[in-house]
Amino acid sequence: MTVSDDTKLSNAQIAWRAAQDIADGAYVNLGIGFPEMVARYQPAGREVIYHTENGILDFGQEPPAGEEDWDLINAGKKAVTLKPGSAFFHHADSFAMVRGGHLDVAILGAYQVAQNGDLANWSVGAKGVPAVGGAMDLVHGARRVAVITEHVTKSGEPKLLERCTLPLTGVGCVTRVYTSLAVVDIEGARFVLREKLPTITLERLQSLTGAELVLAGPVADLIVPEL
Amino acid sequence: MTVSDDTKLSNAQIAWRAAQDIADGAYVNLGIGFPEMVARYQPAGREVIYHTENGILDFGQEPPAGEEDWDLINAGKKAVTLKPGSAFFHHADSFAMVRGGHLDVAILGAYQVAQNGDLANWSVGAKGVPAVGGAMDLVHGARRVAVITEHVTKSGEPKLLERCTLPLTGVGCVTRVYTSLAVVDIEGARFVLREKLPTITLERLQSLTGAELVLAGPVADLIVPEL
Amino acid sequence: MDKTIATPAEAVADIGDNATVMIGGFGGSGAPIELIHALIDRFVKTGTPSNITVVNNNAGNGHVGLAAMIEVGMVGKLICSFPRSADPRVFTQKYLAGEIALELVPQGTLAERIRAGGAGIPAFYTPTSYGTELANGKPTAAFDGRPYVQERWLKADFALVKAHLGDRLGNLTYNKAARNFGPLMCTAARHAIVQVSKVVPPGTIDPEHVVTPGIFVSRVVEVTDPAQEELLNRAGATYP
Amino acid sequence: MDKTIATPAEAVADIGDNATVMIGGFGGSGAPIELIHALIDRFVKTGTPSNITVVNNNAGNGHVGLAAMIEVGMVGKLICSFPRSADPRVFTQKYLAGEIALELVPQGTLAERIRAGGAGIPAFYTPTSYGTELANGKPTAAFDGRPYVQERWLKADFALVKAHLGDRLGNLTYNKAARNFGPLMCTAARHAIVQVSKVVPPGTIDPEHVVTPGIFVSRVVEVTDPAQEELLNRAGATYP
Repeated sequence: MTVSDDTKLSNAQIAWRAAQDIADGAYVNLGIGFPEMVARYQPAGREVIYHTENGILDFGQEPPAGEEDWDLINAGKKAVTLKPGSAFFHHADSFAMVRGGHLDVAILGAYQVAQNGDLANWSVGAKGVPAVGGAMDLVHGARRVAVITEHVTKSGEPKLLERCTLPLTGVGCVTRVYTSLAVVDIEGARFVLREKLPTITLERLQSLTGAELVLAGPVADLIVPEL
Repeated sequence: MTVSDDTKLSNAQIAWRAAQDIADGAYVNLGIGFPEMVARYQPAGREVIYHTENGILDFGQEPPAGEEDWDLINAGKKAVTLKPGSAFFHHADSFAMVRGGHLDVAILGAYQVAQNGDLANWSVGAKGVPAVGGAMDLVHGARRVAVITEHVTKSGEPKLLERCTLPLTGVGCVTRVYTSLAVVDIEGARFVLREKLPTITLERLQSLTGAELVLAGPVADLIVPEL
Repeated sequence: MDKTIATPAEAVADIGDNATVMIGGFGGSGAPIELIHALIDRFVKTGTPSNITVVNNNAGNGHVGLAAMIEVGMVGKLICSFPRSADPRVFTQKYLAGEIALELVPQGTLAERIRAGGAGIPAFYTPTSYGTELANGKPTAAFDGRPYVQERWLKADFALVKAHLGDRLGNLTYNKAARNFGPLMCTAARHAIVQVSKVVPPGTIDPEHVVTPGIFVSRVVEVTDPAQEELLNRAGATYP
Repeated sequence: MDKTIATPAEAVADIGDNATVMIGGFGGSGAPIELIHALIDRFVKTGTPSNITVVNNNAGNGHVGLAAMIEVGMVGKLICSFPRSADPRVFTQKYLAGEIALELVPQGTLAERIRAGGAGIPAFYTPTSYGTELANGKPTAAFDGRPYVQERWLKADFALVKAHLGDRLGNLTYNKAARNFGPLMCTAARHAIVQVSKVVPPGTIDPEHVVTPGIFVSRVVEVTDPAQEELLNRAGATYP
């Protein structure tokens, strides 16, 4: 059930694809880690304003090494820079932006996504130290919650499922999933296939997916640049 | 049952008496109208920080006529001035100060006060336009809620009662009442007389009060300067 | 991204009948007179928007601003804490004639309900108003042995707010105590429409000094030398 | 009124066993290293304060600051959202050994609970964590057809906060994103103890730019050139 690297998108390519759907003027929160990569592929000519949980709006890319200001970091604790028009605020105001529905898009990673939009991305349920951060807030705040993820786990298990088996981050919150193989919308508690790699058959894609991929309208080729 | 002017304190004198109990370093909210007068009689050598609901901490007295800035007003919509160390904040932060228990003292006017600490000061219950402002918040916020008031109404009815008959502002909130005749604490749901004008007998005072005045400890003479 | 709009009239052009409109200000300080008057102009000319529900701390003073809005008959309901002022006659007469509805809310509860609306908090508990007639019909609960009243969030279709500086991204500062309800209302309205004394380039406002971050603001219109309600009233002004 | 205190040691001198202490900072930004280390010094010398409940977004990094506080054994419980960091070994080992309790709270809920504690709101409803195991045992309710979880306020005996400028009245500004939880924690603690890079005369901070008004602050101690946790960790520092 594994997918070889030459028949799937790299993380950068998944991030690129997700970035194409972020409209000019959008307020966006990118989850820590992999989702942060989406900012690198913001299409030219669009002005996107990034929010970070720890209290900055409109921050920019990381500074050159050696020029970090460790009071100017993002939620992933990486040093960032400011853009003209940025603003600082405290944590309650920051999560008022999140919970209050002021963000247009949140892009998060996932362990599992269910066809009803449930998301599991904070705990593998095993022993260890649990940590949740802002994920549970983000899934209930942004107007659009999208996930970027490998289509299957490292061991080849589906990550798109009828029902999540890991502890949930949120219920019925995800509306679009960008994977290494496809773009899938969640509509009416079903996975609706919108795009797939031209190199993969529908049957193969379905076999790597833990719930039915519904066809509703045309399925476009998922085409991304070399990155 | 009326009290003649020469045997009772003026409003200024009641305000003066209340001001004596405000400690150095206290954060204080003075209700609009009569209670605002308390600030005039702040004892020398004490630094008191006044809060106003509309978002100023540490404001000062009114400016000279003609120098008003109408963006710099207090809750009574009167022009004020700033002191070094003042701060502006929005209404939710302002009432966080109130409701969160950060004020040391609130001094309010009253239509009626009951021996259990109930206060009625916002509505005479009659037809007309009701208006509440910040009074209901203040009575549940400040660590000490005191009332300044005439001892009886203009028509001679008691304002200190076993039970309020007018719509309540708050339940069990007042702990001290400064009247034109006496200083009364509310303890254990009873009026405990602490001070009275030397010119009035206990019997006469009791006859002007709608609930029992309990004696618990010495009753001092209520002595105030000419103002 | 450019949230600036040329004129107050254009900024309020899509406020429709039956809309809920939060209006900033505490008495005259922070009252967005030019935005309100632009809305009145449209109503007088076209009959729209009518039956507006207004959220404001007060109920207007004299015959300008909110009082004028009430006077021309475009306000169906007022949600406020203190419908009194130096000259409250316009509201008082409409209210006593049964021509305008009133929801009276304690001032701190009003502020917190608006803040909750902007912060995605549908309900909260407060000690304020417990045991009073303003708590009638509201759920109550005890926490740590003390009784509280449950209050609901307050949201609006639009907010009309007066700020001081603003940039095209919607970042705002305010002037002194004119701040009052403005920052809260910007968060709780679907579209916050803000008049500023000056539009400045992004970056002009120090990011440490931004009071309302642009994410909460939809439209910014420059009104240089804005009217001060208190001064209009002292001059006996009326509108329209 | 003079809230300034000469040294961090004096500023934290009355924090006792079993106290609940909010500690500002998000990771290293805003971490009040000198105040924390002063508290560790006292514990190492006297055995007090022990069994502290700490409220912080994280659980320390490396072997300085909060991590060092945990490492010396003075923390009985941690209330946080994200007990992971570049080097989380100190907390991880104590936690897996059952030597420290953990209450895990979603970050926005943590912020809102602290804000509620400071604002006199004993409970509120949030969509966050609904349907997840972090909502287990909490009351739920539907508003306008959507389900929410009831959360309680969070208060503390003390807060340790790092700010930028401060005056004798307790007015504060912060530095960039080091603001994070600081302003909230100042409101929710009985005594907010704040280290500032510089004590300035009242009036130096423009009243428009005050982030934490002095009413929320009990003590101000000047720590010029404060340590940055991230840099300490990159240098491999340990404490004590």
